[in-house]
Amino acid sequence: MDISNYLYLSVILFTIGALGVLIRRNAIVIFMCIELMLNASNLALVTFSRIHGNLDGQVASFFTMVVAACEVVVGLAIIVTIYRSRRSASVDDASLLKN
Amino acid sequence: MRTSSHLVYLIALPLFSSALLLLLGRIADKWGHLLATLVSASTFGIGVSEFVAMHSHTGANRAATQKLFEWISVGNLKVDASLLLDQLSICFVLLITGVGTLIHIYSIAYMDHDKDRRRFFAYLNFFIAAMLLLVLGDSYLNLYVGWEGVGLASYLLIGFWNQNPVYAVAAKKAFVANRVGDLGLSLAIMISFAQFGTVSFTGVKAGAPHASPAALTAIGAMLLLAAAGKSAQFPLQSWLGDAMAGPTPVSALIHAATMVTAGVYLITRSNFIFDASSTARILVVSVGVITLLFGAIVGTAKDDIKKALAASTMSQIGYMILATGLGPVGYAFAIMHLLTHGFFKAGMFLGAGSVMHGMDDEVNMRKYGGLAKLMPITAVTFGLGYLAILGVPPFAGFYSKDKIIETAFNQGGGKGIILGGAALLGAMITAFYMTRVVVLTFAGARRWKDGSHPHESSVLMWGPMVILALGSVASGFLLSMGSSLVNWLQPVVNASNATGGKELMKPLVVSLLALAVVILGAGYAIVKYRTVPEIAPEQVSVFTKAARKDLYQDVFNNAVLVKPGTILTAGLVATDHNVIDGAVRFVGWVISEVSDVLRKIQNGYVRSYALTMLVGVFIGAVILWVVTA
Amino acid sequence: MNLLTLTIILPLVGVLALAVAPRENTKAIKLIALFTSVITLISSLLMLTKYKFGVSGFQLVTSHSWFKVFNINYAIGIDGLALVLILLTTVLVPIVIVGGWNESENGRWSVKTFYALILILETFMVGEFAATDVFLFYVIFEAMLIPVYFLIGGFGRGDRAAAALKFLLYSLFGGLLMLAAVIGIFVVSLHQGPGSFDVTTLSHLKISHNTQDWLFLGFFIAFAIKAPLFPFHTWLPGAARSATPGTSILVLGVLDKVGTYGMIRFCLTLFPEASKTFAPYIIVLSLFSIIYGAFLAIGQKDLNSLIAFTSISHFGFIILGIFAMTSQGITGATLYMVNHGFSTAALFLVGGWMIQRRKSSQIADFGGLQRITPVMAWCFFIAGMSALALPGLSSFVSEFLVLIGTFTRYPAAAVIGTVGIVLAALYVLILVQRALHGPLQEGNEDIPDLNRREKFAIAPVIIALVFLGFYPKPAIHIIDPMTSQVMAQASMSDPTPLAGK
Amino acid sequence: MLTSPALDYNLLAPILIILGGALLGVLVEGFVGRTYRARIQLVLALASVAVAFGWVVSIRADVSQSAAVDSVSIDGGGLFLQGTILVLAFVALLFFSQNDHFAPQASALPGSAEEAQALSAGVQMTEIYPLVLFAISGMLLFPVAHDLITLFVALEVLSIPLYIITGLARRRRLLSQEAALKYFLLGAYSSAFFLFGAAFLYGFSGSLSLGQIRTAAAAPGANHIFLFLGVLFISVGLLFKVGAVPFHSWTPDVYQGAPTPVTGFMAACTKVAAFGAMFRIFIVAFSSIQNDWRPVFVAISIVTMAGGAIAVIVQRDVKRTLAYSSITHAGFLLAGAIALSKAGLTSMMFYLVAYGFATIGAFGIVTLVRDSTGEVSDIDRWAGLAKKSPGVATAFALFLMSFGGIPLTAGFIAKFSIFTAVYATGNIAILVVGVLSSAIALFFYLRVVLIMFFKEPTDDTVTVAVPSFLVSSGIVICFVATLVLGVYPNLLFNLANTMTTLVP
Repeated sequence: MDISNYLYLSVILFTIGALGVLIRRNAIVIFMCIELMLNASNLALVTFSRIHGNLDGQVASFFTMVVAACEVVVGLAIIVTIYRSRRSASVDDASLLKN
Repeated sequence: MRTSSHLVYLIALPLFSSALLLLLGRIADKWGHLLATLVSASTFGIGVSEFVAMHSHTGANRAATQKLFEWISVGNLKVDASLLLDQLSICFVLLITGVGTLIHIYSIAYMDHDKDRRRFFAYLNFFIAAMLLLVLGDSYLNLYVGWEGVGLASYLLIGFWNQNPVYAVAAKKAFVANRVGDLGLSLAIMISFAQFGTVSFTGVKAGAPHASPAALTAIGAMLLLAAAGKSAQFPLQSWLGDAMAGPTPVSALIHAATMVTAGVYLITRSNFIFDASSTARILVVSVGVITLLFGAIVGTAKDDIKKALAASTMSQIGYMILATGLGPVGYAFAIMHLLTHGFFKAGMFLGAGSVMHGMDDEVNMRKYGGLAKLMPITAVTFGLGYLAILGVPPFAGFYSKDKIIETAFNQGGGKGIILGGAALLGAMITAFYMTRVVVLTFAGARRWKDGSHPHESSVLMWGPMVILALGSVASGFLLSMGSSLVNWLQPVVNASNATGGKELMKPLVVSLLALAVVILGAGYAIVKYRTVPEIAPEQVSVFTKAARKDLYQDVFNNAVLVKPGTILTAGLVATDHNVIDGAVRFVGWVISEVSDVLRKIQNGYVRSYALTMLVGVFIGAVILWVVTA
Repeated sequence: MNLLTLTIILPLVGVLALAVAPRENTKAIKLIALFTSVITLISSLLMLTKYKFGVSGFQLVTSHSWFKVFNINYAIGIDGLALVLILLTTVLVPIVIVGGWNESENGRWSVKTFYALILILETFMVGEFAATDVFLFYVIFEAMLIPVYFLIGGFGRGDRAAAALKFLLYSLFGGLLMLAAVIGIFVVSLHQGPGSFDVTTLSHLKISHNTQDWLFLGFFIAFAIKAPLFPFHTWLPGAARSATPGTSILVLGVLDKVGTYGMIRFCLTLFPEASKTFAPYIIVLSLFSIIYGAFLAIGQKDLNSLIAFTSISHFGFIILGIFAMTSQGITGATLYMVNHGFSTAALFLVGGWMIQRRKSSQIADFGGLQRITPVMAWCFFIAGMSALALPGLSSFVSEFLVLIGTFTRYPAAAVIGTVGIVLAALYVLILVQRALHGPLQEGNEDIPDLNRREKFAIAPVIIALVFLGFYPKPAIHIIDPMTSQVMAQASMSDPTPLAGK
Repeated sequence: MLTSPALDYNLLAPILIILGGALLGVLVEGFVGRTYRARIQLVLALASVAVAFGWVVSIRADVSQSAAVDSVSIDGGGLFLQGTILVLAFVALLFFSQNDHFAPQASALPGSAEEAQALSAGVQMTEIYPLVLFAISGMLLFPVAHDLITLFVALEVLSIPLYIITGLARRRRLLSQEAALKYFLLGAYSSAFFLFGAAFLYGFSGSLSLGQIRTAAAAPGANHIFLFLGVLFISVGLLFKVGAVPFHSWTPDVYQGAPTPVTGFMAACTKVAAFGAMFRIFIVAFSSIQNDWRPVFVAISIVTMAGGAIAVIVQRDVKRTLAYSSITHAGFLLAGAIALSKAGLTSMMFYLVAYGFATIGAFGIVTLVRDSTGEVSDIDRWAGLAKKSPGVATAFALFLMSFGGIPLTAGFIAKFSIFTAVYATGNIAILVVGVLSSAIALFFYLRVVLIMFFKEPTDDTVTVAVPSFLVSSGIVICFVATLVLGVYPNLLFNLANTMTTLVP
């Protein structure tokens, strides 16, 4: 099977994520979309490392996972605080700061 | 050409004393007028001594110069503050200082009651200084300084009683009209500099032969414009009538004898320009003719004695301008008429002043009448001046005016006929309105209120009148005896190449003709004004109406200049605020509108922020693609 | 220390002295300020002893490295142009202080602040004219706006804040355009050797036509706004209405001269080709200024804005003379800068006193002053006469030089410009008639005449006007070498007389 | 036999010191009583920053590419930027010392009983200090990182702590939390782009090291689609951090919502780090294809300059105003950065310093202007501030002048040098737009000055809190720096000019 398909898949996943951020309202879901984009990048990295036959890409993907994990921690913390004070996780409700 | 070291005092003395009187203020009230008169007299003394000195020399050495200091020297423009006294300027020096002194004396009494007499005399001295600078400057630029100086003096003196708005306006009008003339003079100076690289009389004279006719005509026209402004010639004549707002001695000195004749001086001084450009000469004679008739006609309808005399001044100067336009031969006659006119017109103005003095400053001649008995001296002196202006032999006017008419005829051809005819016609009308003045004022029944007590003025006032009267009797004869003045001026106006033109008529014929028309005009006036209504009749001919309105000159000026000017000004003021400043404000408005749009885009929704980012990425991708592909 | 530097920093010393002076003792503060300005005047006069007359090029030069990477120096020096303008500045400042003795009283801030600002401004003004380093010039060009901004906004009348802001914005905008041009010419110099901001070095650069045009415009527009030239003038009337008389004198009398100064110093010498290219258009604009300014002056109801518009007309003459590019034109224009400084000073001083006495700046509120306050009226009249360039007063010489210098190259322009002298007569005489003549307006009965201090302030101005009118030679003698140098650098020469003998 | 990779701890020390300080801070949180905590944390933070700075100074001359096995490159430019970050961070930290900026208990509900209780107990969060230190460590790493993974890690290390402290404002907590949310979501979004770009660059070059990427990019006939996608996406992450249009939307909201001292800190320091990284990446990796990507960046810098300047006109909130002005400055800096010349780098570095001081100072002053409910950021209520406290008003005016680039302020020198560098590369368009947008922005700054100096104080007037010693010294430092660098730029500019070495 042609390895470039993995690239196509990663691009598709990234696009889905990028668009998902635009169309979903729930902060959690948006954040999941972002995670999806990160994983798409991971897929791309791994694929490329396969193509180039060196391990840099795979190492990088591990870094990414760790970083993603950190983001999850902080992100959820923030989202939860917002939820607690507003009783809503919709990002559209959080629009006091504008103009 | 010799150098003299005294010329400067002619200007410095009166200038200094006027500055002194102005700076000292009230302290000088006691003796201010005396100092001024003394200074004026002493300038006359200097003038006479210089005149004598000139006689002691011959040829080119008659003219004297004095370099004071280097005034302006930039690039090839070099103008020294230096004076030139030659045969032409000495005539004026004597006239200015002589008549000036007489009028100083006269004013001592005339302005006696005025608490600002000192200021008046300061102005008079200032005028003397400026006028002398005008005639003594050795370059057009020096002349220009005096030129504007006398304008200022005239402005100050016309507006001497400027608490009266009408007088203030009259002063302003005079200054502005003069400025239009000055515009002409300054342009003439610029053209000469561009042409000859110099603005001195000698330099321009030397260069004139090499210049293009067009340039010479341009210079001539501009000089004529200047002359018109200063000498109240058509089309800039309108200010002279209003200028009578000034105290009568001023009218006598500035607006009859001296300043208003500066135009004649300018043209005579620039004879080398006009000799070289026939077109310019045509313009000059046209202006002269138009004005001499214009003034005469206006004069026929004026009831204000001073305005009537002013109109006659305008007309007489018309004669002089006409003469200057008649080529080399004419200059001398122009100057001669200028001098005689200086005597008789000044004399008549002083007479008018003395009448007003006796009549509580009443100026309307219809309220005079039969004053001859009560003011004999005034009446006699005035009468002599009257005979002189009419040109009755052997009085002064006869010599000067007839010469001009004669020369006009001798131009030959249709031109000669027209000019000469116009001059004759002018003489007739002059006879008419002057007779009218005399009759209304001194003859006939008394028409003044019982309240006023006409009386002869003090010796301080009639003394000068007598002297001037003598001048108006004798000056003409003296000046023309052995055509002394002509020969005297010959080096300046080089009338040597003056062909008298082939005589159309014998001089005697011309004189008889002139005398005839004069008698005609005078006779008609005597008949017409046997009885005079105290109030000017309303139902009069259109002709008279026009004349009373100065032939609608002010109406015209208002319609053509003042009104549009006012509208234009208002329009520009609005433009400045709305259009020019408005443009700037508009830019500001646009920016703030855009800013407002941006503000709305910043809508607070995190998802739309993400969208803008994504859009940014796409646009970036597109640009990148366009550039690389 | 170099006398020039001394003259520049002396006012700052005065500022320090002010800083320690007690805030309440306004008399002491004023005296300190006056004393400082007089000392500055003296030191600027001492420069005359060191100055070599009849020599072109900069003198009393000093240069210290300031900003090494860009080869920027604190480089100063004076030639005729700079010298006369510096003298104008140092003469006017004491006059302003004496003349406006009390105008600092009812400001937003303390009297101390007022005089500190005035002295700082003096330093900047002298430094501006002395700067021979384009960057230094630019820096001062912008920096000197700040004290003026606070002088107008803090001590002015009426809608002072808005006026101050408008003034600042116009100038800063022009300044930014100039900054672009300054950078541009520096980069050009970088391409042709070690980069430099020294005006003499820059004047020897070879700059392509296209580049010249753009750089020229950058400088010119900045100066045109400053000058102010139609149509960049709309900031001026507001500023003149709001500023105190003293500030107006410094702004119109000196500050705006920076514009015309720059046109000669930078536009003509650095971009001769571009100057020739644009000269016709600029001359048209300057003619517009002359006529337009005069008409608007006629149309004004407010005394201060009337004076402002007369200045616009006069600046038109100055710029006309500069871009006629004849020796008479440039010398006349430079002389005009000085004379305009004095005549504007006279107008604003006396006008200010009239307004202060009458508590109104509406011309209609005056009238009949000639009778009750003869001295003040006379001073105002003389100022007006110098505004209409009456012969015998200094402005005549300069105006005549400008016109005759223009005529030899652009006759038509000179003719149109000459119309301006008639309009000048109109606006001055209408003003004089309404304000001084006629019957006494009610409300003016008890207006006092000038007191001794005021006479003392106005006297030197009038003396200068008269003296330079009769004997302009000293000034011309200083200016002329500069003119010939500029003409040489622009490779221009006077037209020869048409009718050769 | 295996050889462990050699690390040059001497060169990495600054970063490690800060990290160490952060970890100590965490321990302090755990083990020190509440009474002393705040003070100790502050001292600890300031101390570690100072020490780190000292270390940077000591190694200023060093140049190395193998400090950490080719993934960190120590050189003049990097060290200068690190020094800048540390100095600015130090000054910014001074403003943290006021104890009433941060929520007493981030977890407590706004307006809840426990919050009230915590407030009354005078509790305050001291975790911010370690968090700030962590952020600083990331910032120090960012401009010296030499491969994409290090870059990514550094980016996250500097971002994540900022997300948190953004949400810790003591007052208007809803706004603060919202700001945190927006910052976090958009930040994560942008870093996802960054990572994706990194992946493609890896795919293009087969390596994550900038050096390798350059060689690959310089090589003819390479598959440039990957390269360009990589460049574009990587740039998204960087442009987001510097707040360039159109990746700027978060800036106003976050700057307004975050606690003011934090805003000052991140406005100044983040830009330094991000621009440093950007310049390094582009000159080291992508300089060979600059003609391809420059148009994009010219466009971006133009819209950034103009957009920021225009948008600020109608703003009424001081903090938002400063946010927009920071956007405009990002545009100017970008113009300098993409000049890719020595002059460009020098002027950019000087600009960052000048801008940093002015920004921190300005936000510092915002912390002082208050009413009963806390800081007042509504400009119209600053009317007549000059009457109440001339000093503060003058300082703020000076900072605004510096933003506007009025001569004799550091901002002017910075702008001048940037423009010169840009013009030298022949890019007139940027110069013209730059000049015009400065003019527009100036209009606004001067209006603010006008309000402070020439408007009469209103009735709902504000008071100026008496600043503590640290705070006032912070303002003074910024004031002096802005003035001195403006009057005598040699001091810094010559240094910057000598420290423009960048190892390939």
